[in-house]
Amino acid sequence: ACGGEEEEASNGTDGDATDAETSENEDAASDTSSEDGELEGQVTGDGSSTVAPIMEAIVEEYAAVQPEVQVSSGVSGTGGGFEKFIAGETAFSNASRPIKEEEAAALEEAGIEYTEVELGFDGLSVVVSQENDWVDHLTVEELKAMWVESGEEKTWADIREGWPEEPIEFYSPGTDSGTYDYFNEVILEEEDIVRSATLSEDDNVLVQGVLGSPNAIGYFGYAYYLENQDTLKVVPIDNGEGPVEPTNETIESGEYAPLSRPLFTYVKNSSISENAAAADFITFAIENAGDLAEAVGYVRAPQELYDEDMETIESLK
Amino acid sequence: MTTTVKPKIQVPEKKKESASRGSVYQSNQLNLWYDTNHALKNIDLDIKENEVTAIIGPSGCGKSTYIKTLNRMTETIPSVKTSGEIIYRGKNILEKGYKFEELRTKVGMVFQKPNPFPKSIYENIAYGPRIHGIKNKKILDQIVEKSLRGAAIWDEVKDRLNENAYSLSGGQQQRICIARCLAIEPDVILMDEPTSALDPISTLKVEELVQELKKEYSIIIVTHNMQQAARISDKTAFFLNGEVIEFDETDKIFSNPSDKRTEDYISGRFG
Amino acid sequence: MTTTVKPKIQVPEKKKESASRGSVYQSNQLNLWYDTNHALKNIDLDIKENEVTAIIGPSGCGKSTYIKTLNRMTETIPSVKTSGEIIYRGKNILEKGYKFEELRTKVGMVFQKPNPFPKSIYENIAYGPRIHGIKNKKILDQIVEKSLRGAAIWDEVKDRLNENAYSLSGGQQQRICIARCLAIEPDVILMDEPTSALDPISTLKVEELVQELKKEYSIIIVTHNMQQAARISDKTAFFLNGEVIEFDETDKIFSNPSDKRTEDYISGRFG
Amino acid sequence: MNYIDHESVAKKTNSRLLKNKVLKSIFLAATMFGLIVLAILLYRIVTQGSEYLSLEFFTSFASRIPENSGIKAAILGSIYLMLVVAPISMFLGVGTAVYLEEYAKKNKLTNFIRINISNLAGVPSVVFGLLGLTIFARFFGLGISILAAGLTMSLLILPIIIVAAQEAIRSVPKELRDASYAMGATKWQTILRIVLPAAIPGILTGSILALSRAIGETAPLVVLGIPTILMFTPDSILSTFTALPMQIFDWTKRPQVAFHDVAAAGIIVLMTLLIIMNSIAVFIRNKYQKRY
Amino acid sequence: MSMKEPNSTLNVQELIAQKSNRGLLSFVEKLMPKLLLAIAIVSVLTTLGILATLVVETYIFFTRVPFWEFITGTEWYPFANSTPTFGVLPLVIGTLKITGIAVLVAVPLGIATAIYLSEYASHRARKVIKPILEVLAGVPTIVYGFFALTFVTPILRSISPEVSIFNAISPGIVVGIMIIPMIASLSEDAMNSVPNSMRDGAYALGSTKLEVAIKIVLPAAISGIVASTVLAISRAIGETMIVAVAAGSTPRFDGDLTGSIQTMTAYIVQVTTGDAGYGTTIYYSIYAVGFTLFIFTLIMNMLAQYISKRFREEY
Ligand SMILES: Nc1ncnc2c1ncn2[C@@H]1O[C@H](COP(=O)(O)OP(=O)(O)OP(=O)(O)O)[C@@H](O)[C@H]1O
Ligand SMILES: Nc1ncnc2c1ncn2[C@@H]1O[C@H](COP(=O)(O)OP(=O)(O)OP(=O)(O)O)[C@@H](O)[C@H]1O
Ligand SMILES: [Mg+2]
Ligand SMILES: [Mg+2]
Ligand SMILES: O=P([O-])([O-])[O-]
Repeated sequence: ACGGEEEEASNGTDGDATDAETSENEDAASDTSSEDGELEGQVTGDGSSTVAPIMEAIVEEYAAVQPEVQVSSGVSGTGGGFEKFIAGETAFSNASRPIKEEEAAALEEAGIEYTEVELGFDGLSVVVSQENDWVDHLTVEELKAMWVESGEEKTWADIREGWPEEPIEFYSPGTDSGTYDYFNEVILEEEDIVRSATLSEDDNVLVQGVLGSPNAIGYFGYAYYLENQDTLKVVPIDNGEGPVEPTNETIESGEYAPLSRPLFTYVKNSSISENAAAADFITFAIENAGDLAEAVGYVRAPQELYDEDMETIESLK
Repeated sequence: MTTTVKPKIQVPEKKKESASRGSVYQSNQLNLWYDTNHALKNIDLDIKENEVTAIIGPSGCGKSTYIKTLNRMTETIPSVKTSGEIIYRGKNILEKGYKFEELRTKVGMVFQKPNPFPKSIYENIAYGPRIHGIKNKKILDQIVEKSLRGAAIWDEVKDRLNENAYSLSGGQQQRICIARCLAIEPDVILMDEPTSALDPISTLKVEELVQELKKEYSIIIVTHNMQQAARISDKTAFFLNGEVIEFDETDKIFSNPSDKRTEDYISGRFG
Repeated sequence: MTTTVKPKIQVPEKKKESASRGSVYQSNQLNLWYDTNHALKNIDLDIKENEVTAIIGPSGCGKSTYIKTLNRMTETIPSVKTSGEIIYRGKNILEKGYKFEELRTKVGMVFQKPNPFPKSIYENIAYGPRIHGIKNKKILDQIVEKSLRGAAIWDEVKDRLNENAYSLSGGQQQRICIARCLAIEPDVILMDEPTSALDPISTLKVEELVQELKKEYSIIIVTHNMQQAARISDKTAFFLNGEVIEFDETDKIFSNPSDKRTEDYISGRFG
Repeated sequence: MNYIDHESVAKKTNSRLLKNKVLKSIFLAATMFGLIVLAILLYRIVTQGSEYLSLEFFTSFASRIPENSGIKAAILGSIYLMLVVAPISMFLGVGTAVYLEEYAKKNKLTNFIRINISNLAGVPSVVFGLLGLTIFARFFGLGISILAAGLTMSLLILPIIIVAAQEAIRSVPKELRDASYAMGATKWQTILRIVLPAAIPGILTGSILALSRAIGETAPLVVLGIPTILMFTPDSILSTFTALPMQIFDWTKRPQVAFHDVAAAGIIVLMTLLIIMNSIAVFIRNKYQKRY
Repeated sequence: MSMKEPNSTLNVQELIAQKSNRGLLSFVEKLMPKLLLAIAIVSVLTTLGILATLVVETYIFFTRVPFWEFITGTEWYPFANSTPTFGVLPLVIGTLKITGIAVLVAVPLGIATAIYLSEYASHRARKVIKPILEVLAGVPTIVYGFFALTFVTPILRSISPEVSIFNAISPGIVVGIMIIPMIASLSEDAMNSVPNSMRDGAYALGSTKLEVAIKIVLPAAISGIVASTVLAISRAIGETMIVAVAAGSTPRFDGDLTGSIQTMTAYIVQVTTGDAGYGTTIYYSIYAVGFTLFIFTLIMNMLAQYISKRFREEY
């Protein structure tokens, strides 16, 4: 019940939330504590490392509002998160891709009903080292040619004539990550990724790897690129309509295709109805996701999506 | 290439009233083996109350083994087997089911190397009473004082009862160990070379103490120092290779031994 | 309560030609400290070639310390300080810069406890020659045989040269250690109680060996066994509290010592 | 016939002495290598992390902003973890050591237990992580809690504590036991009142060193999957938590370089804890070394 | 001074007779060994727990992946969309690369350190150096991993551009540094226990310190030294965080040391920090890899025990 009152109040603030996180923080803080007093409880989540920066920001801000609610979130990747979600160990599961059919089926079998909540958008960024002076853009076909296992070692010259005959070094997020899944779906189209690729859940491994060699190429979430834009070079992607670089605008508008994708957290319905703390936290998350996504380097989703999610959550309480 | 030694060991005059005294320990046909090593062979000894009985003999002859059997400390060595009997106050302590913990509260023991516990002096003395269930602080205080007085060390330590016993000299430590024995008011005190690790002056003090204690307790003392046996004991048993060669009044043993081997030993011909 | 001991130690007849022999070692006003412990005090000794010199004295009097100084084995103990000189073959070995590794190839040493290396018998003997650069297998074979013969153990071990030296008995091990010494053809052999860990029969063998070796080598032997000193040595030095009390022909020392303390010691009154 | 030419021996001595000198310097250099690496490691970490080391670092939770990041949850988590690990591992370790040293007969079971302990000591910590995840977190349903992690860590350091306690118990002189038995004390009384008190310094030293290993262990926590995004301190042993090494691991994984400096600050704290624990252990060891 | 004054209120033996509760005491006395045995069994249960954990899930793994493919396959590619391959050899090779480099670093340095400490160093130097080495041994491996990635790797890369950011050499060296104290301290113990009389025997023949150290002490202590080395190798095989942070995650079946590799431990970390899809073959594969790792270290530990027992020198 308390969540309901809060929702109206926060909806009011949502519109005029500023970009600066500090003032946003103050707004949120005054909102909840004045109306609801202190909530208590535990909320456990896990999942995507792409979503982790947003979720970390949400948890951090939420702790300032409701210090007695113990929210924790692991970073096991989208797939790993869903495993725990299916096992009933978590109340929300962050995902950098929509839930898969098998996962949905497993949840149904486990009797867990869930709601998909939008947190923001990500532009999956393909990057090379700044020492790489030959790549200006890549077409989707070239990307696929590069990343699909062919049984032979690939050099840059194999991709486009005139590029050096140096073997390409690949860095990719781990296969259980939503990022990989997404890339797999839109670029690899279910073919095998090159075997020489370094697969890691550790995004820093990828950043360091690409930084380390002019012949390296990698991809990961937009936020990680932004963090390292001084040292990395992002590769514009040509989907038939000319090369497009990932920016806030191109991602939100969908112009950066096909690598622009939504980020979610999946929420267990029973947690919302039974755990006031969980309901409150998720409400807070929806209210603040847009701002915090931008604050940590992602792109906010259109407001209608947030509003829809909020309605669904409200109806569950 | 030959050495000729002719010792004379003087035995001080002692009152002899042994015959009139009761027995504390009687070993009958006592045998003991460490695995296959036959360390005690058919020992027959009758040890009287309120006397000092000395056990002498060369190294390895079984002196320590014998004295340890008297309070069943040999129990701690798994390989030990015994036969025969040791009658203490009318009961055979070697019998199965005999509670040796109880026996040991009546038979105190002092070891070759002073071995106080690494605790305070007070706690050392109070240890015995405590493990036997005495917790009353006042009673413990009394016991501690009385025992330390009994071991003639009260004056030296009364102001430092809370100090660690290892801060004392070796001779003092040994008297603490004697006091620790006295705290449970035993009936018999067994001593295994109690002065062999001590300097001459401490030795003297312990010897005097033994003379004093004998008024109240029966004392059995192992010593490799024949002069000491002569000085302080009423009876002496001479062990050799696990056998009792001779057991008699101390002055008889030292002045006129009946066995040639005893004579050889006390005249220093071997050992 | 008093023991009276009057020993008689018989000294076998020996040829006396000492005066005509050259010196191997002369210590002049030698002092040695372990930290603050003044272990050797103004030692003046003149040790002659091809003689057996025995050093006797009670425990802790500095016998081992002295003999170790002679090949600078005290070097291994960091706290040692010395003053005075030890002249070996005309040179002061205590001088700074004197290469004691070289000295030690000329001065062999045998220790109280047999200490063969945990290697084969052959390798034990060959160790010395090897480190001094002899690699030729034939020569080594010859050295090993000669040394083992010299130590009167060749016949006992010739068929088992590749066995570990620790498979031998204590007495044999000690003779292996002597052979190991001989392998570097030393000039002097120092022996620190070489038989004290051995049984009587092995002791006898080693003593005989010493008598034999003396023809070729100068031998300095520490012993706590006065009979042994009397039996095998030509000269005897009596140490007490780090001082040389008396140094003379062995038969003189044992029959007619000039110092009261020597007499007391050899008659067993202390020590 | 003379085989040894003492003159040539003398000549060769110089080169042998030189060889000795040269190798001595090499051995010394090798010894210094370890010390120098340690110095570099500490120096780098201190210079890298000191900027973030402030009081707030201890009183704030982790944050997405490096400047606001702190180790409140991590350090309290680590402390709670140790509060679980210390009693469990010491109880099990000392109990096992007492059994092996005082009661165990020489039989196959005893021998098996001994061999098993030394093998257990060599099992990689990541495998203990799998044990914890499968048995404690999932099978016993403890989840990702302090208790689950604490049990895992306890078993991980159990062999170290057993061995240390065995040594401490073994070094209690037999004379003390004999004295106690001679007073009529039973075996258990003797163990409880004489042996264990006398062995306590050794047991403590070993246990502290073992705990200092546990406090820095990361792999089992990673395998258990303890969370790093959390803004609260645990309130029971069934709470989820994060720990110092896990937090450090998380920071080193971040793409922002500033977080590496935060990680270094965390490492300074962890290393300080370790050095304090080691010093306490060394202090106890030196203080009580020879008492009997 | 008399102990049994007639008017004394104190009769300890009587008090003891009243107080003693022999029944309870003997009950405790009988109970304790059983209780303690139960505690001692915990360590056995731990091993059984580890075995059970590994065996059960490994068994399931082998119902999906042929055993033969697992132990002889040279391709470890569990993440393939079409045909995942589970040949463990690339991970084993990765582990061996790290272990090999670590041994190359640690054995000479560790033994040299041991020789210095036991044969050359003064008592005081030893007293200072040993605790410092203990600190080195206690540095958490995550710290070493961080050190490898941010210090050693950049140095290597400045020396040779061949070296990529993730490689076998840097973590190999750092694992080596981590195990130096272990080898040094255990070897030093072994050398220390060589009796001084042996050294004296050699010195008396004119040996230099070096000759004593190399020709007498080292051979006499060899079993302890070898055992310590084997134990250290076992540690290197099981080391996790250093390789997880600095070695990369490319399972490869070749001899290259400069590129990214993956070890058995790093694979387990990789999967548990994300890819542990409960019930998937990948999930079970971490247990199979863990089991392999367990067997490797078990063999090494048994070997170390065997060596130190079997080849103990007699002196
Ligand atoms: N714990 C033991 N286990 C096996 N044998 C033992 C044990 N204690 C003593 N012995 C053997 O029993 C024999 C008698 O030993 P005991 O200690 O009684 O001699 P002792 O007369 O006290 O000698 P000492 O004067 O040296 O103390 C010896 O042969 C000894 O080796
Ligand atoms: N390594 C050492 N460090 C310090 N002091 C020593 C050392 N070795 C001997 N001492 C001291 O030097 C003195 C002489 O000892 P030394 O070993 O030379 O006596 P000894 O005559 O050989 O006695 P023993 O007959 O017992 O072998 C003794 O006081 C001894 O304590
Ligand atoms: Mg005895
Ligand atoms: Mg000596
Ligand atoms: O961690 P992911 O977002 O790549 O699943």
